[in-house]
Amino acid sequence: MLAPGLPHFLIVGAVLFAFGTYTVVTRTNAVGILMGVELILNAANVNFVAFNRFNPSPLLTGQVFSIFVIVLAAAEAAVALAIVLAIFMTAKTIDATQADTLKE
Amino acid sequence: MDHLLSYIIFAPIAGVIAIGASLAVPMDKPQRDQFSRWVALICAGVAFVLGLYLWVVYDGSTAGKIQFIERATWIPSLHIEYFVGVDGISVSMVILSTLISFIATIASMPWWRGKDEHDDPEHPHFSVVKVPGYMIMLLILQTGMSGTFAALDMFLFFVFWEVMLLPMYFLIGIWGGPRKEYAAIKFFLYTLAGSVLLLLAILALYYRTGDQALLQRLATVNPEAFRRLVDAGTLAMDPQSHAWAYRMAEGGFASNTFNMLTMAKLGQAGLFDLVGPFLAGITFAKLMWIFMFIAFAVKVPMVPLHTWLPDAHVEAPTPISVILAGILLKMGIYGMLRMNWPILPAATASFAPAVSVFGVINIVYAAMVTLAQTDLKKLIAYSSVSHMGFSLLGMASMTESGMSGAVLNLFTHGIISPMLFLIVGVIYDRAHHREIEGFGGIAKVVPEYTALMGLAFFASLGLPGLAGFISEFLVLNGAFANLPWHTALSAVSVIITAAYYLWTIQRVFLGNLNPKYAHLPDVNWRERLTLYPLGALAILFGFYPNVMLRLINTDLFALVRSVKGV
Amino acid sequence: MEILSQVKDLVLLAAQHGAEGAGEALKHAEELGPQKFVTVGYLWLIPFFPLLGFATNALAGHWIQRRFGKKYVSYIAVGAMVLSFAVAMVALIQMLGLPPSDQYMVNFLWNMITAGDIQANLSFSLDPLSMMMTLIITFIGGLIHWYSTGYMADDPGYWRFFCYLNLFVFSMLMLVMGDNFVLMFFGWEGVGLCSYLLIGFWYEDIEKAKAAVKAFVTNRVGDFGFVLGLFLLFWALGGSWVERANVIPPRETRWATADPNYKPQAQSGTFYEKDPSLSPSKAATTWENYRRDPASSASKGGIRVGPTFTFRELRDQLAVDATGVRSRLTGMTFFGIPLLALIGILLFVGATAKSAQIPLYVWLPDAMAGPTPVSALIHAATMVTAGVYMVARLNFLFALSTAAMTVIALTGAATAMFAATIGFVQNDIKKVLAYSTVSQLGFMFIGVGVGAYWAGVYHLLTHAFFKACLFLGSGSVILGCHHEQDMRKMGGLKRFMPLTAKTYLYACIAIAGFPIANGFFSKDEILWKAFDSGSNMLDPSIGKLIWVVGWLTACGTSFYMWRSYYMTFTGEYRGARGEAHLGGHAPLLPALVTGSLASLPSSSVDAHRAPTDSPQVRDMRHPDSGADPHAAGAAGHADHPDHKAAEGHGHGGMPHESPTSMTYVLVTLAIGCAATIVLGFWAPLGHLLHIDWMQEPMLERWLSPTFAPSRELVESRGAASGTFWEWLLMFASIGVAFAGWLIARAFYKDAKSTVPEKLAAAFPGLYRVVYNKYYVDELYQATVLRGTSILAKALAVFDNVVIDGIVNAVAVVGRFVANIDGAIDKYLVDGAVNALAEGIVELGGRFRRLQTGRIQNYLYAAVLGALLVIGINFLVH
Amino acid sequence: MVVVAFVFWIFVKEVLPGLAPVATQGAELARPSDLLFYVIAAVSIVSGAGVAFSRSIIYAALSLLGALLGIGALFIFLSADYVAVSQLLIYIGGVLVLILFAVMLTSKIGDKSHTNPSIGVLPGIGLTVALIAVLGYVATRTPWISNRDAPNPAQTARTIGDVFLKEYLLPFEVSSLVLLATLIGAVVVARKEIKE
Repeated sequence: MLAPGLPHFLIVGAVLFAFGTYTVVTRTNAVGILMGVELILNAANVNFVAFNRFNPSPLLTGQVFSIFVIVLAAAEAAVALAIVLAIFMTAKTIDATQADTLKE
Repeated sequence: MDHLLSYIIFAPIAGVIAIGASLAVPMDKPQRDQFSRWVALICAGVAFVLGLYLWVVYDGSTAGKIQFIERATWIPSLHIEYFVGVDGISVSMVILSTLISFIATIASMPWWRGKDEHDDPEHPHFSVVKVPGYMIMLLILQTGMSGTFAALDMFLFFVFWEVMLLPMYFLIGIWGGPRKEYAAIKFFLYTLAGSVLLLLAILALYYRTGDQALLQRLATVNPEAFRRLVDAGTLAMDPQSHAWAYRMAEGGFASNTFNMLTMAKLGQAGLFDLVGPFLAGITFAKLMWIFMFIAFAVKVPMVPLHTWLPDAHVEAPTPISVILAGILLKMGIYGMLRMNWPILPAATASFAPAVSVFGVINIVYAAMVTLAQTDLKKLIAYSSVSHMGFSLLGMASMTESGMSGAVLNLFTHGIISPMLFLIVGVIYDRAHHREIEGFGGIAKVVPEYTALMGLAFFASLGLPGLAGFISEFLVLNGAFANLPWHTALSAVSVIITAAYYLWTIQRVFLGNLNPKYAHLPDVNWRERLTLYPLGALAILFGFYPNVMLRLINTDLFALVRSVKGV
Repeated sequence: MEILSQVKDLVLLAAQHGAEGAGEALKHAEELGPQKFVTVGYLWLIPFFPLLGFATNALAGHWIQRRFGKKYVSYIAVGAMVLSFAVAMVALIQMLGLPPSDQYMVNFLWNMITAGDIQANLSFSLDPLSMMMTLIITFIGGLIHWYSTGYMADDPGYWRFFCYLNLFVFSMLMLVMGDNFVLMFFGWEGVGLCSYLLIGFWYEDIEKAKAAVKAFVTNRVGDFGFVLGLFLLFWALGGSWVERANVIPPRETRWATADPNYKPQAQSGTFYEKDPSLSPSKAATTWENYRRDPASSASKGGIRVGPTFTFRELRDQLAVDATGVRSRLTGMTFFGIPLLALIGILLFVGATAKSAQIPLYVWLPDAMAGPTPVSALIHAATMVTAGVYMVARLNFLFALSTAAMTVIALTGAATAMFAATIGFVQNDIKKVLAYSTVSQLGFMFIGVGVGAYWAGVYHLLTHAFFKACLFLGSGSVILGCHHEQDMRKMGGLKRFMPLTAKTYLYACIAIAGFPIANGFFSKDEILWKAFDSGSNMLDPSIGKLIWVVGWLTACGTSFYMWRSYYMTFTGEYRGARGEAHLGGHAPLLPALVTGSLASLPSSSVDAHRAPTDSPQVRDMRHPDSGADPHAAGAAGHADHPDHKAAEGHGHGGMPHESPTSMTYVLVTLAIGCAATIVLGFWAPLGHLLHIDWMQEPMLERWLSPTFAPSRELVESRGAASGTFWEWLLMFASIGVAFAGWLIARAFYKDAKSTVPEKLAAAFPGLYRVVYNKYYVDELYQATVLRGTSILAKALAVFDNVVIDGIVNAVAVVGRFVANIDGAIDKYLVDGAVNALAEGIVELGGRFRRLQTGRIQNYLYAAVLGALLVIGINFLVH
Repeated sequence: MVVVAFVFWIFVKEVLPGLAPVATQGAELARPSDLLFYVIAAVSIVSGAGVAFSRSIIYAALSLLGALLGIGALFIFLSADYVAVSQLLIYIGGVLVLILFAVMLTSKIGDKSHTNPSIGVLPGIGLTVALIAVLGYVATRTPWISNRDAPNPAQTARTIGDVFLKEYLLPFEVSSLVLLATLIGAVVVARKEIKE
């Protein structure tokens, strides 16, 4: 077996990121898209923390960043879901492909 | 004043900020216009005074010593530095650019007595249209110019080069004449095409400097040159990566470098010639040389890449023509002198004959074309092309007198051609046309103007005792050592030049007075302010060119020797 | 006048000094060392004063003229001339004090150009030759300034005229005093500029303007050759060429590493100090020594071998055999052509333009469009002799190549003959003088061509006097006849302007070659030396041929000059009396004269408004000649279009003598014509009479230091024909002078004879061709000028259509490609998207109306872009 | 399943060669902790795949939970305990609950077939493949400056607290502002709609 080095974590991050992207790209369900976004952000977090681990900085920059990311993700999720709800109230659907009132 | 150069470069930017800020302040239009004019004047003046101070404190005695160096890492990941400094060659150019910028700024002021000269409502004088924008562009342009001459980091050079390009585009395209869009776009595309090649060459060279295998080849092929590089501290072993690297500003190590001086040392050690054949037998060095040369040749401009110049000049407002002819054209030759010649000396040696041929074509062909022009500005534009050909010829001759003639030509032509364009501007402001045949006999009504134009014309046709002669003489003399036939052919232009200038004087000033211009007003004070200093300089450098030569030659000859040493 | 007497004293003084000097000069000639010289500090003043006058009048002249009146302008100008003449006198006196071998004064001001091998200083030098030239320029120039104060008095451009004149004198002094080629070239083109400005002085007349342009451009053609010869000489002297017999380096080494073998030493003060340890034997640094250690030679005050522009260094290198430069140059060829011959001929091309020789003489006759004093000063006395001066100055160079000498001499002879024939039939008095000038210049070139440098220079001197006198006389005539230049409308002027007539007569005698005036001695010396030139020419017979041509030309000269004299001054006045009636003064002329003198202040032009204390103004006020309709005309002539006459002289009425400011000058010059005989008095007579200072002509002795380097070379090649021939030829030339006089007398005296008309009628074709100057101008017009302009137009079209066309074509192609892009975008990409939409439609009816989600597309774009960047980055690294 | 197999194939094809140097240098027997890493990595990746590919939104949400948990565990592996904890609290405690709520509120539970439709599958997969390929290549082939036995930072929580109040004070405050804005914004948006 292999001792986990930086590349391993990066690969995990990469794969998760890819899945997140796939989700965002393919889903039509707004909530699903939201999940994909969460996944992407987490993938990024993994990289942050991994880098911070394998060449450490006294300020733990990587971790701090990941925390900021988490905070922002939470905020984003809250707002997004609120919007989703709002849309659902009006359009009776949460299909992102239908919420195109802005288009017309 | 250990940041003198930065002050000179960025003094105009202060003006830009001030004018920009004033846009936020509620003012009525004339007030704001006046404000921006004065800000521009003051900034340009400050830059000019600093330039003079630079001239005073510059120590011309030592050869090959860069002075007023300012060096700081700018973009560490690419080893790009903010690296400025001047040697004898660039200091003259910096001084010239500050001077010409100042004069151009003065020429942008709408100071004239009464309405007599600008009574054309449907074509308002450029100096009263969108003044703040104009001044901002002008100031940015000035920064770009001084920066280009002072930059010693290739990337910085390129940035300033581009910074110069955009304001020029707007200045021609917004404040220009009837066909301004065409001219501006033509200018822009021409120069941009050149810049792309330049950027390619710069990046390619940059990556080569970090090519460890190449450095090893050099160490084996030419060990003592390599040792000299190491002894000089140009190359050093990076203790961490155990690779050859270059010291950065803060003492760190850089795997690659944009530093022109380092590159010149490497090039003269023959590093870039070791890169194998690139495509179809053309070596890497030669290809890069061609790329850079085209980029600079567009600016020179070299026939057949010159056709943007007449259009740009004809459409541009007077001060912009002044800057265009006075400084921008010089950057072509300056760039070659900074990059092609020192960095790729072997390629230069193999291309010099071609360059000399192009120089002769420039000189004679452009002179002949000038002979047939009917528009005053076109005439002077083409004559500029012809005169810049002398610089090409001198550069190609690679003799000391030829080279110093070529560089001096930058300076003298940088004094004379602005004067010519200013003079044409004077008549255009009054008559609203530039057709040579349209005048006639006006010497009677505008004697002072006639005298000034005569001075400028004779200076430009190389009358001994005026600036133009010295540089042409040096170039021809130097070129004759290697290229007697080229020189003989070029010397024919001495006759043609005299012919077209005198013919122009005859058609515009002599003969019976064209009654349309019986009440043409003579030169006013703004124009005196711009014309007399240039005329005085033309005479000064005619009788005492050593003022400049002493500055230029020490470093130039060092360069010539090191380039020939290949 | 007192100035003149001073000159005479000094000349006599010079004679005695020369007498001692001659021996030394000869000794000096045997083992010729580097030119010794003394440094002086004041030579710069000589050109400086005219420059100052020019600057003052150029900047403030207009204002001065308006504010204070014209005479102050002339004070400035003439004052400048007087001052510089005084300084020249001081220099002369100091030079007389020096032993001949030291007669070389240098005044170093500053180092003008230092670039590689080039060293050009702003430094003036005077040796006997340039001393003589300086005196001629300042003296005759001063006189002509004085003359002009009268001649130009009511020209509105008075100040302009004097500022040009001063500038001209400055340039001319630069030409003769500059101690290197660069300064000489400054003057060389400077005088060209001034001649341009002065020919086009009355620029409202487009013809005059065109003449000016013609003059300048023609001179530029000459300069082209001059400059090339200069470069050839420069690089042949050293630098990278010295090692090669064929001077052009092989192709591959041109840009190669080899530094020039010669690096000039830094210009140091000591370089200009006189080195007492200087003796020919040890100072001379041979080329080999030089190559061994370059530094030593200059430091030892020896001869710097290598490329140089400085005449003195050039002379040393070429004259001192020890340097080996001479032999090296002799061996060199330039693409097969002997180098020295090529250099000489190229330099001479410059001379042909400046000194109006075939084929570039065409500008000089047109140059008569300028005011007459200008014709006298520039186009007769000084500027046009610059070429002769240049050849004499470089005698050590020209003497080395008999080919160049032959070309010069033959060109001179041809021009002399050619111009003389044209002169036979001209009717414009100034045109006659112009062609006579061309012809006389030809004589000078014969002189310097056959190696009789001093003779050529002596003819330059005498010509300066008598031709200036003739021109000013013609000016006086033209003025007197109210701007009539056609001799057919003159005649009988002897009565109206006796002083002018007398001086003109004497000048005629001088130029025609009667042994009672200076012209004879110089011309005869030239002809004799030509006859005696021997193998200085490529073939000894050429010398004889040249003598024959010159001899016939002398006859012609005598003929056309006497013709002009008789047509102008003898017989009945054929001039435009009618104008008097137009003016309406003629009947009551005497009354008007008396009345006018009373009413002068009111009826005078602005020159009279000046206070009356200046000499020329006094002349205006109290004309010496009795019946003087000045003021009468002053009332009537104001409306004349281009009227450039002297103080308020009238239109109508008979011709009249000119004011004394002009006639005095004429007299002075005439006396000069007589006085300068002393300088070149005929040597054989001296032998005969055993007068020791006549053994060798004074001027030859005086100039011997300058011509020492070429002396023995030329003499060794000469064909000592002996005294008998000399006497014979002298009588021959006196004979032709008389012959020409008698013919002219028979034809034109008192305009009685009808032979000329008959002759013209007899050979109409010949007459027309000669009268139209052999159609040379037309030839040039048809070939060179039209060719050039056609080529220029063609190239301009090429530039506009082809080159710019290519650029625009590229633009068009670009736009076309852009359109194709647009099409692809429209049909392919959108098509794909639509296809996707179809797929969606199949997926679910709900999505029928819709496109695929926008967010997704953006994300695609973003991610793909990121991938691209990463990919590129990795490929690059 | 096909897709998973494809991804695995990509993994083998693109990433393992990159791992080869790692393998050679660290050829010693793996410690149990290493084994655990692979397990957790597998868990998070597989559940990530679930998020991506599951047809039911509910399952997607649940597998997202798994993924988040796995990532949290990875954080612990990376000795970022504080981050791991906040991950658990914020995501699993907050975000996920929110999401579930949203799911409940919006979609009719029961027919899972249409709850989580997906379009443009093929291009999406292509994109994913490309991403994994390139990123994997980058991750393995880049000479990262990494020393695997760097000292574990002691008491991360304290350090982070410090830097929050020292170096990163400004972003910290800003983020708090952001949160406040979010709070208000969310309330406003949702509430207005509900009222109608």
